[in-house]
Amino acid sequence: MNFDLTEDQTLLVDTVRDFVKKESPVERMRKLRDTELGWDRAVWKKMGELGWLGVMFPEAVGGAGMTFVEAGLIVQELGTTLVPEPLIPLFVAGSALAEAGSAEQQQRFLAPALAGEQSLAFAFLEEQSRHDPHSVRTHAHPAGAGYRLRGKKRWVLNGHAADQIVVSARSDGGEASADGLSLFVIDRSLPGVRVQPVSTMDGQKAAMIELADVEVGADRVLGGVGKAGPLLAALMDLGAAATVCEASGILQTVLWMTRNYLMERKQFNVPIGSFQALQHRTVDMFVEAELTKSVAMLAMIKAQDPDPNERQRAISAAKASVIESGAFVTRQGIQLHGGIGVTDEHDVGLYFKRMHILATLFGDDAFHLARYASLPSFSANL
Amino acid sequence: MNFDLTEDQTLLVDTVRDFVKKESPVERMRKLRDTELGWDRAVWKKMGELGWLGVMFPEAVGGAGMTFVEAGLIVQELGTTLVPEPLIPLFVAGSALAEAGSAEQQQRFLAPALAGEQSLAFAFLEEQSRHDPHSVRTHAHPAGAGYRLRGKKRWVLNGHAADQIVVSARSDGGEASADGLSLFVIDRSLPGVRVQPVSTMDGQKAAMIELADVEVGADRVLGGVGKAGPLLAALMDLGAAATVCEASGILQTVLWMTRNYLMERKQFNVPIGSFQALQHRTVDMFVEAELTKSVAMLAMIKAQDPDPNERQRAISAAKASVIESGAFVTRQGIQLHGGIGVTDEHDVGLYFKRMHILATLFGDDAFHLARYASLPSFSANL
Amino acid sequence: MDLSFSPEELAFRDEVRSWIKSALPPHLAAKAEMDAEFTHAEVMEWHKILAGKGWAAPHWPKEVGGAGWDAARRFLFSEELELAGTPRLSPFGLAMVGPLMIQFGNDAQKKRYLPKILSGEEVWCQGYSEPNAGSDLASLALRAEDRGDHFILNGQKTWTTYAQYADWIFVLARTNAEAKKKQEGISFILCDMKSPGVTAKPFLTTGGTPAFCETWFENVRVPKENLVGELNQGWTYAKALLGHERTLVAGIGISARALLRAKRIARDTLAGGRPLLDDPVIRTRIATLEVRLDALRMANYRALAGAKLGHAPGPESSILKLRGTEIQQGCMDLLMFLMGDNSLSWFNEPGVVPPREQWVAPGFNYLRAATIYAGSNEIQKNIIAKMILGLP
Amino acid sequence: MDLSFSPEELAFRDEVRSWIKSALPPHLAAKAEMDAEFTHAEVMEWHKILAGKGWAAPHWPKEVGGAGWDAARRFLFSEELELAGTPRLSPFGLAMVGPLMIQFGNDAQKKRYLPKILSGEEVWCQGYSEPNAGSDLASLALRAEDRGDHFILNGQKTWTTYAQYADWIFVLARTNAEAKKKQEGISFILCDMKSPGVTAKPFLTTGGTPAFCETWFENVRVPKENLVGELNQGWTYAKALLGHERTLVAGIGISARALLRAKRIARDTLAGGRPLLDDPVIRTRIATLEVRLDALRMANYRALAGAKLGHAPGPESSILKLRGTEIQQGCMDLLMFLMGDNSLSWFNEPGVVPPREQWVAPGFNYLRAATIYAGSNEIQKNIIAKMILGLP
Repeated sequence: MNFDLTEDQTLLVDTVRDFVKKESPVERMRKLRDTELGWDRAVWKKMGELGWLGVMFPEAVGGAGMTFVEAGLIVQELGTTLVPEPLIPLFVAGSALAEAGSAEQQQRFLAPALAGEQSLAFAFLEEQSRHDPHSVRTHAHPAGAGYRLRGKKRWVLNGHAADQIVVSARSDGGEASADGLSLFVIDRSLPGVRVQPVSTMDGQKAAMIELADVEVGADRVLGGVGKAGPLLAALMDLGAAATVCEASGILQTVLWMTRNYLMERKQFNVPIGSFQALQHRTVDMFVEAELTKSVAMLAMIKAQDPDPNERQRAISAAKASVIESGAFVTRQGIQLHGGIGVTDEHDVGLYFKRMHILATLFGDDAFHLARYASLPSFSANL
Repeated sequence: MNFDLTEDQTLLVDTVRDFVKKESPVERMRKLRDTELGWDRAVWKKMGELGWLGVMFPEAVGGAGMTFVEAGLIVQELGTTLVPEPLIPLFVAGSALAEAGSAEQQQRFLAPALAGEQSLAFAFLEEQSRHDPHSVRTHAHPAGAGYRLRGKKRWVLNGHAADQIVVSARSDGGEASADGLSLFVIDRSLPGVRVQPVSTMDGQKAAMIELADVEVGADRVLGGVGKAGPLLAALMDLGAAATVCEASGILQTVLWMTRNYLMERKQFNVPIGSFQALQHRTVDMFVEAELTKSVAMLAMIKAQDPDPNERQRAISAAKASVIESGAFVTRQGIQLHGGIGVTDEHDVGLYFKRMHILATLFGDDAFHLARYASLPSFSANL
Repeated sequence: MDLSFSPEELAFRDEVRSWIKSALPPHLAAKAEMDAEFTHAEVMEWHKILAGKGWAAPHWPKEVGGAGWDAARRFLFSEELELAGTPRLSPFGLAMVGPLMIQFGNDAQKKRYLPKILSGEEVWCQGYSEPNAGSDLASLALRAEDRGDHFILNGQKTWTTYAQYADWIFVLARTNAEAKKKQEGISFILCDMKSPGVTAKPFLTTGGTPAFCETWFENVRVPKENLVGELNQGWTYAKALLGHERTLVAGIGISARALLRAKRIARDTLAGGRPLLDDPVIRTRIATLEVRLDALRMANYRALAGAKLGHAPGPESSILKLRGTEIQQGCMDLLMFLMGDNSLSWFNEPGVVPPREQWVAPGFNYLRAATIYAGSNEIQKNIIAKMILGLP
Repeated sequence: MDLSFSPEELAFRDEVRSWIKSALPPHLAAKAEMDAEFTHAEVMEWHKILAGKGWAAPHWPKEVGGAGWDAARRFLFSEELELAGTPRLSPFGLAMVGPLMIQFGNDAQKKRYLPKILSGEEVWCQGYSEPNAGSDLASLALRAEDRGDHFILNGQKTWTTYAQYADWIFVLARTNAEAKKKQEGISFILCDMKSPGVTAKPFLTTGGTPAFCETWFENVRVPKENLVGELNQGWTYAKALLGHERTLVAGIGISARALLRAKRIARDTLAGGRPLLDDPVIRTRIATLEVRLDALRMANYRALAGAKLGHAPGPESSILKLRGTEIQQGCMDLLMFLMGDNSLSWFNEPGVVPPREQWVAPGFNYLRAATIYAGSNEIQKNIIAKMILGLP
């Protein structure tokens, strides 16, 4: 058992920290949130060059051959200043390609993204799905040598900009069945792909995507047709793990931002941080932020665990835990800032918003607690 | 709308307050909790003479002809010093007699209790019932001119001492059906009635009662055979309302006991009540205790409402509310007392224990929240 | 003890309910149905409709245009408004400076200002908080120098809600910097927003709409007749008003409406083919909050019944702000939770999420302020600890 | 980053597990199964069995009888003990005065006391708290007057756990009443409980069993050689020990065992004909607590991994006491809830409630102390606020 970072990991974290400090303070995100893209292609390219985008992917496709631990560390640090580039969609959609794609598909769809030349998105949510990655109505009918896709995907992160979109579709099985699901790589320029950009509360962008009889070749199916059920579950966990890591960065920031404000803000002629009730509240925030650091490590380590029970138990625990901690820390962060905390000009509200997005993405607390309680581990040793 | 007490009610409350102060400080309960009976027949007799026991029952049977509001006010005041006499079992079992019993049955079974000469118990819980008054396995077979009862009742408050016990039994219908239920009045001396006294956490006593083919005459059936379902539900609410009222008395006492301790206890050369974190915690206790006062009034007013939805909505809200408030106030009461709060010699622990008993009796929070959400009112106006 | 309303009170409620139904213009009713945020113009439109009926300030004495209702009717009236989701009128004239003027103002002031507050012809805003005087309001720094027949105001106010639309502002200003206690050198002054030297600049809140301003005063000349009550007694007047605010912000009707909306969303949202409202875990979440609201409603009834009989508001009313704002926030949390992925949305065009869900996220953000404004909940707890519990 | 144990560590765990299975006497195993409270005699019986195996004080250095294990093995060992529900050994000798003596005592003291602590031949208790020195421990009043070759102790200690069974007590005593800071006049002294003038009187806790004593000292003569370390430095030594206590009281294994018990009760209890464990609301309640425990276990692993590599325990370890005790109490609440009506029970004869439920209510009461003892959680928060967050 060992939670110390390796030399490579330490170097990586230091580089990312340096970047957020010097090149991507929250101010950058503030400027970008009003733009159509919401992020910066030049920065994306740089992230590709620095090897961050490919960090968890095989060297053969231009990655660094490391694991999700390193990806999680990057996301955690980027969370500290709300860096808006779409790494989470990349890591999730990219993992679909890395896990199920052929070498050719990886070179074609993944390599340009890892280099920072293109970006990806992962379209799995539908109107009825309520966090369940197996609840898919979008249909894939065999058509000629390929397939015809029909359906509507919602809340596709980076769907407004992604060059390639990994989409789930059903060729068989009932609405919520894990069987009969497949993953396709869709080019946004294919006929029938209708992308409606939407704004998300955190100042980022996503898309509602309608697939109106989109014809795709067999070369755009990832892995075997109808076999993507387990992979979809794994991608969901990977995404959830990434949100936990980013939340950890957020909570640390909000904790210390609040603590600093308490030292600085004077009322009744003393720093308000000298009031015991506020001190204890800040300690409660500290406890939650520390626990979140811990569950972020849990998420990093277990996100790619091959044993589904082991993976789902850890990820659901981490996600449910961080949702509770995140709600508390960001709410109290605002409360302890008082009036200034609810102004758009202060950063703490931006963290609050992003935390809600992270809490909701890839499963809320009700979803993860229910899943946790349905795993074999929950009923083991009775 | 008016929550001021009438002159009669004010007088009643004053009398009870005077009694608990002068004749029944917590010390009396402490002495009684180690005795076999757990309460005092002489005090009971006096309560009968003062008209408290009969307060909510018709004048014809020796009562005062008032309502549950007055009963609730008495119970609330008695809660302030943990008075151990079995008023709640009397009010519940007595209501069964008052609602469904004939004039003859009321004279025979209820009148002596209201006079303080006998005491009553209400036996409705069974191993499988989990707060549901309609979950009854105890069976009533017609036998000669009467019935033969067979089954086991658990946690019968005052069952160790009651002269007459109101028992639910089933002659028809499935285990949890509201149909086919009847109420019988059992004399503890009847052949086949086996009473095992048990201790409850609050220092009181109850009984496990086995009915091994107990033969009872038709004169011991309350109302029509198989028709007691709605009455059982109403009795459950009455009992729940009484627990809410008693809890309100407890919470007020614990709040002010704790506040006084904070003024008195010095550490670091100042009263610990000068520490803001403890002040705010005490304010949180105050808020819960005040809300409990409010829901106790709600319970008093609605306990006998003839509209089942209206009654159940109010009682379940009050009970769920008081369970949350009571847990908080009594736990923080102990916490703020520090070490002394977990000694048996300090009173705060006794209130904590009694609060748990009250929380559990006549339905816990899960039961009442589920019931609340299943009522027509919950889905109205959608 | 009696929880029921009298037949007359119930008839009154029915009258109010049906009047609202007929009087609320369709375009406002449509926004109410989806709990959208109303614009200032819409609020004033509704204000004028209420004023036309004589119901803009029912809590005022009859002789200055009030309705002469008792507390129960006032409660029923405001609950009906809240349940119908009508625009909330700006409280600064009707609920704050108006009552203060009625109690402490002179006849000339009452004659000059009250009718136009009532009619909505003049809009007011409040100048209390300053950048360095929030919880510690009495340390405010806006100076009002005595220049014989007028004051000269210099300084800055913040959180001046809707100052950009206001005709008048009432401020707490320092008129005696030498006073022993800082509370004793403060006066209550009315200032025309059109006076030279007054600048109001709106800023955004996290809710995404510009409700608040910063307001600067640079050598603003204010005639002495604009002083309310006595010089240096402003703090006393302002404090007298704070009690009223507590009951204003409980928002029982608002939360009740939010819970109704929550259930409607839960009924209309399917998961695994079943409405969320059928899921026992979700039912329990909703019921938990609704039960808390039931308890608070009873506390509000108690405060009201006391007021009706002429009692001073007792300690039970002090919890209304604390718990009421927590429940309001809890309702927003619940709504966002029920919306699931749709709670990601932010100011998108209609159709992205159902109408009922469209304004939840801004409210979720905006209502974080509920536990901060009108005396933060921490300040409320300080007050209860000292005033009610008598802690040192 | 690595969360797994090495094959050697896992083999070690298996060894411990099977040894416990074989070494725990059946009558203790039966009590463990139902989580009954063990008597002092039973605790000492198990102490001697562990001592026979050389496992009574694995955290001590090897040269004084420790096992020489690293932190991971110590964690695995104690988790196995907790999961098996074995009697918890008295910490006062093994975890408190022993390590303190090893660090600050002289050779004669080590030789005289340590072997008998290890073997269980001498039982220790702790004399820190006094009736007027709880959270403000440094204000303690027990006097130790210097009489040349001995001290004379006068005063009172309280919360002296199991003093009625103890052979020795270690006390913090005031040896310099004139010291500028009250912390500077305190010494750490060992006292034979059989000394004339020592009286220990047990009192009941709300849990219903007599675990604690009040202990009086009336002109008790203690030889100077019983002073540990230097005169007036006792506070420093005691503080050095407090950090250790934090990790002792997290009780991860205890809570894990309680959750297992909760699920077993939920599986065996039917409501409406179905096991409670199948009820989604109840599953959610259990899972909520288990997830909190998972998070704390990770925090504990982190503290442990740090310790393993020789780091000082970082800030992450300070949360173990705070959250660990909250979770322990949450487990008791959950157990009582699941028991339903059976949670009314109190020290009845066997058969009234199932064996597994019999000892829940005393624990429910007793564990209210968990957030109070070993430095109340409020004191812990004060410390974190100052030491970690640097708040004024």
